[in-house]
Amino acid sequence: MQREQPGRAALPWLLPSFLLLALFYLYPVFEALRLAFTDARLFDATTTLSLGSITGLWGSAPLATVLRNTLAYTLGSVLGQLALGLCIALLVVRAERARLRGTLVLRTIVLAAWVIPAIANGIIWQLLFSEAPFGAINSALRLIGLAPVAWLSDPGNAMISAILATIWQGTAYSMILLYAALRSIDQSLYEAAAIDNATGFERFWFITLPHLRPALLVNAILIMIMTLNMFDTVLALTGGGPGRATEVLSLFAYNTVFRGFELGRGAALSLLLLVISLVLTVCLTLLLPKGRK
Amino acid sequence: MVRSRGERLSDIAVYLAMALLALVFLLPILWLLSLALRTQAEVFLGAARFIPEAPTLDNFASVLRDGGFQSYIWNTVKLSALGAAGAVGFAAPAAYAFSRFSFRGKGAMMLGILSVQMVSGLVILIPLYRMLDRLGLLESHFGTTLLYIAAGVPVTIWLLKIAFDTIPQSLDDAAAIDGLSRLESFLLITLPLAAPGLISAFILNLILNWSQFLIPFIMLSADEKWPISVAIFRFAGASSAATTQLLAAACLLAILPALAVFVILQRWILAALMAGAVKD
Amino acid sequence: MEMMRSSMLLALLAAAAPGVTSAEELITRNRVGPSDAENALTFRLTAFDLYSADAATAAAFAEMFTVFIEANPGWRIDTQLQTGAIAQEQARIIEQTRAGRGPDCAMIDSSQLATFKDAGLLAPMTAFFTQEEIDDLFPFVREGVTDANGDIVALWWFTDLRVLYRDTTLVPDAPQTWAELQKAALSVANQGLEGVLFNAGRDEAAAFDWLAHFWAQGGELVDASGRPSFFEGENRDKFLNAVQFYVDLVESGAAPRRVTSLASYDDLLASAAAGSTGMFIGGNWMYGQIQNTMPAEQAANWAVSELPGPSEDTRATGTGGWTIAALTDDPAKVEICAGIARLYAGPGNAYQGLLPTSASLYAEYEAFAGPEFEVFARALENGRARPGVPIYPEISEQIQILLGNVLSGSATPEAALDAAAAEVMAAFERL
Amino acid sequence: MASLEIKRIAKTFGAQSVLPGISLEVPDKEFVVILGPSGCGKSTLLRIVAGLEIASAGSVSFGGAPVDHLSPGQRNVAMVFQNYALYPHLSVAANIGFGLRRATLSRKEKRAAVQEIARLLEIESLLDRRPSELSGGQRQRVAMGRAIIRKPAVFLFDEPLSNLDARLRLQMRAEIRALHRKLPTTTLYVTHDQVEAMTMADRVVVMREGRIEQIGTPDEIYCAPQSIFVAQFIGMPAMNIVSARLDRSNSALTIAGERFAMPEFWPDEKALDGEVTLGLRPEHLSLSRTGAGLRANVDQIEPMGSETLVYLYHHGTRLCARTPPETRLASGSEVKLGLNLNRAVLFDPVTQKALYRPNPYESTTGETQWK
Repeated sequence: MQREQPGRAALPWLLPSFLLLALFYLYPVFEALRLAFTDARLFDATTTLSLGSITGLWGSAPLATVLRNTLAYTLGSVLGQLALGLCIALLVVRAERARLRGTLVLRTIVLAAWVIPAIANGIIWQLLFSEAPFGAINSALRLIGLAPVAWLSDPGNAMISAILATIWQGTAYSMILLYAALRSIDQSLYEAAAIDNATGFERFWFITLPHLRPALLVNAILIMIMTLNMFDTVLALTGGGPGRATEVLSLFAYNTVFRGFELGRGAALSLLLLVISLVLTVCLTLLLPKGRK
Repeated sequence: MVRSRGERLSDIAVYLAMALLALVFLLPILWLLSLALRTQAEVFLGAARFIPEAPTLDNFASVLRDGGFQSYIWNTVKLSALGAAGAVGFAAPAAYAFSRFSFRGKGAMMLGILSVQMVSGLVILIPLYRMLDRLGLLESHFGTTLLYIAAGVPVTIWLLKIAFDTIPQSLDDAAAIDGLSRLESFLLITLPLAAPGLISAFILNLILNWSQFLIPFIMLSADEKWPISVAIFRFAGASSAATTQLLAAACLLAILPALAVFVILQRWILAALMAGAVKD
Repeated sequence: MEMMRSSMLLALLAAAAPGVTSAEELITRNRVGPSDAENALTFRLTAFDLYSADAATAAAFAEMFTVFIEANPGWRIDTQLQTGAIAQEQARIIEQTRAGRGPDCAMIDSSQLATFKDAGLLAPMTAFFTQEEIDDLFPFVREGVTDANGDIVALWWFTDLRVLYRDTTLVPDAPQTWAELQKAALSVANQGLEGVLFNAGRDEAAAFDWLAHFWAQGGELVDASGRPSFFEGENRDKFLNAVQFYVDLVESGAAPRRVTSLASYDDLLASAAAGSTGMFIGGNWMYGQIQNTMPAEQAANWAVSELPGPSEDTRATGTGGWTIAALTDDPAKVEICAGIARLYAGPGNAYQGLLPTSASLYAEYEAFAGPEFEVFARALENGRARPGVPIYPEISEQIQILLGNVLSGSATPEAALDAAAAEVMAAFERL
Repeated sequence: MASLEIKRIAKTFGAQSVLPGISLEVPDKEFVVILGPSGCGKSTLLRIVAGLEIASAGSVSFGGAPVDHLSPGQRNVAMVFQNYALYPHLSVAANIGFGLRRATLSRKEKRAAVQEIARLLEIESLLDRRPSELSGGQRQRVAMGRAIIRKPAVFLFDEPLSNLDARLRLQMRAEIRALHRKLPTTTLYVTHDQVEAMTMADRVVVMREGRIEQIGTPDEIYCAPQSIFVAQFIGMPAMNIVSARLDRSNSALTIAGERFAMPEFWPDEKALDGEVTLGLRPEHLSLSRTGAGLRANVDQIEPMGSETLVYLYHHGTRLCARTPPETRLASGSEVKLGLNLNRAVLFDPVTQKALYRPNPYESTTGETQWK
């Protein structure tokens, strides 16, 4: 047997998954690209080549609104998840160090939310935010004598509500990643800092934060891409309303295809989503520590 | 170890913060439970009846008694498990190649796979719908499982590569000297040793598949084929107000299996998540 | 169609419920008729009749289907369930039909019929109806089911309409005009309850329910050629009037701001059942739901009346409903499909208390004798169907967005109308 | 049993050349240690012999027959790895017997073979354990057991002792040698530890940057290094290197102005005239307070117990002398250095290669005369 040439030897190993990815990702992406240059409709067998799907988007008022929504939703969700995730991770690590009981319980509860399907998450929060007199949060507010809040019917509040629901579900992911990063910080650094008489804040600022920076950056982009592509929660929570107040890009693309039946336009929108994701991916790879490549 | 007064005070603060966070994360699920235990009349009483006066299991019973619910759960289990097993099966050889072989363009390929992960289902589902249609795989669990597998493969390749990287290369060398082919050494040496990584990847896929909504939503129209996520969404759109308590019960029952799997197998899921996290 | 969305209990869960006992093996979860029948027809239906969760309904339909299948020996109906997500279901049927895998016969929401006609997917059924039957259809119904060649391509087997529900203990007399409605609602709101509720969220229901107020003034969404015209000339003023009506309700406090988060009749029914609202604008089928979900003495308080108009004698109500159409070229199958349609339109309708689409059926069945049907029948005289044009889904989408933006205070009616017009026309150009 | 022949083996990784072309012959049953600093290509060479890496050029033969086309399993080699590479999921017995999977032996014969090996290595009681339950030394034995059970033509060791503690290393060195005596097999043993090389090898191959610097017995390598690199790489502390000038016509060697008599048996070659580099092991320097010799200043002393190492400066050159254990000198104090030139090596200062090397097996005694 001639010993394998390394390059060729890898091929049979890679082939099954590469074929699968080519069939289920590459081909559809190119097909979507083709569709974006047509006026294809879900109901119409005849499609003609057209730039209308793309040029129609350029500078269109709804797209501007939707992009603004997307930015607000994504940034809000990501920052919220990172901040809350960091708080919980710090708390858990701090509690573990002090050998406090109950960290496992907290971790489990937070992670349990992550396991809930996004679609169910939207439904649950719809029940919670319901503005009917018997809605969960508002009836509780009324019970303690506070005025009810227009969680979903006020445009600004609706976006905040959607972000809250997303944070509630997604925090677990960033918590775990940051928890792992925190645990990997050499304890002797803190011991050295303690000997140097550093305050708690100084320890956080000069040791914890710098060590977390790569993890924070990488996670921020990962979560950003996930949030960008997620539409289940918003779909089930507000459907994009009131008006277009919570219609994010992914939901807009979904609505365009499945409510407006405009396949070509929907394909163009989904490709825009892809481009944004890819730009973020490139940022991610630039931020990745060198050795990881 | 003697703890100082200051430390004990800060321990108490930590406890309080932990309790508060636990409550925040628990309340939505508790509210769901509260609704599911109420009678219809009590649903309209809002937070005042957080603890139902006359808790009833009727809602759970009527959901569980329903043949449809059982089939949704069974479909979800089937799709999730087959999808997860398939993803691991497809990803393992590729991950092995990325871990063990050196070849030109390896880094680029790894990044390419990572960026594939970024492709939203929305981008590709309509072309996929038409493709599966031509292949006669639409409306079938087989075709849907293939999509689940494809969705899981990229991240699974990464997870398994990290798992394989931790197995010393010299074991492969030893196996080669013992006369094993690459394939044999992969099957007999690497895979058994990577079992924890394989299990972690499987369970992570399982949980992600449990939440999968878009693929079955588009690919399956017959309700006897639906997984629970689609059924719950349809149900929320088709229920009448008189059934909020049933919706809550169905929701709770739908997330319960995933919760149970998660709580029992937490260690493996954490392992999978953290493997990706600390690798640098 | 909204009827379908908000049908009784556990529509979905029911969908998978084991069939019906009265017909033994003849009716199963996915089949009507002997499994070894030589001819098979695929029929896509909703989960509200034959497979209803309500055992009595299911049994009644099972019996009707048993009679039907016995009258058509050698045939078997393979049933396929569809859901209440109408847009997706219709998209799916069209995709499947084009791929040659569609059902032979299907229930199609009346609002989608135009799209199907436009796509040329429906088989003519004219031959299977008598001229008398055709002539007896309400005019808007007949118009809806007739294609460009003058052929009947579907049977519109029931219709629905929007009415005003009120709690008579709070609002004793039915408001007849917009002003009266606002006044009555305000007096309820002053008691700490919600005055009047209506859908104004992101759903077809919001657009459709509101359109009644536009139509009441004689407004038209599209012109004779099918081009959107709601934003031009007199239509523009009528459109803005109808929007202003809602704005006034919300601004005055007669209706809560949360209407912009209401996207289903269920939410309305829930508030009614909770006793927290005085009035709501809903569908005729909700009358039955009120009787079923509320305790008898509470249900007795609820009364139904025609939708108020800008004045007492300018009224309109949106009419919807479902059709049954054939998507096959096989004439034998088309005939069976027409038979099924007739079954639903007659005895099926009567059993469920849905509104028939032809005058003679009112007389034929006793089920349509209740006092509420007098109200419905009167309202139906002012019934308006949605225009059967492919642009309608986009117009509806833009009206939903417009209502949300205006009622939540993020846009003025004029600006919102201009934006909606621009979007609709852009989409119209792309058609 | 076979000799091993490596012919012009070259290896490049991408643009980087690890082995430019190396040749080596190992006679049957010889124990050859390849010694070199890390990164010198010794492990790559070993892996090419095993078949784990493919050479870019050149050929490997066992017993005269090329094996380049054979997979590692077909080459009939055995290898002991630095981290032992025991299969963690298999028992000790299964690990040892793993290489016999393909052998046409009955289960019983295989079990007997494993037993036999276990007895030889005194690990019979461990056969049912998992590798994780073994100590480092035990794992080492299992790894060797796995290797020898296959009665390989060539035995390969890749730094097998570097994961053991010092005491265990000492013991295993002896055991591997003993094993080789019992089962004489052609052996290639890679290490960066010169003690292992010196104590175990029949012949040592010193490698540097992909090239062979010197092949020889341990004595030759130590006493008669072929280059300054070998001279300084071998020996602890390293050989002292001093610039000198040789005047053959006057039979005199001059170091920093001090003249020494040239040993008579130094060859009478023209090449030796002029500037040379003198290499002397620390044990060939002697110290006195007043006597004759080079003037040097004590920098530091290291009492080692059995001896005392004295580090000195002579005109900026740092030197080391191995002295009797009781030597005690203050830092900075001036001493005289006596040189045993009979054991000195002479190098060309430009090529760094040896010009003259003493015969390691001929003990020349007597002090150099002060002129």
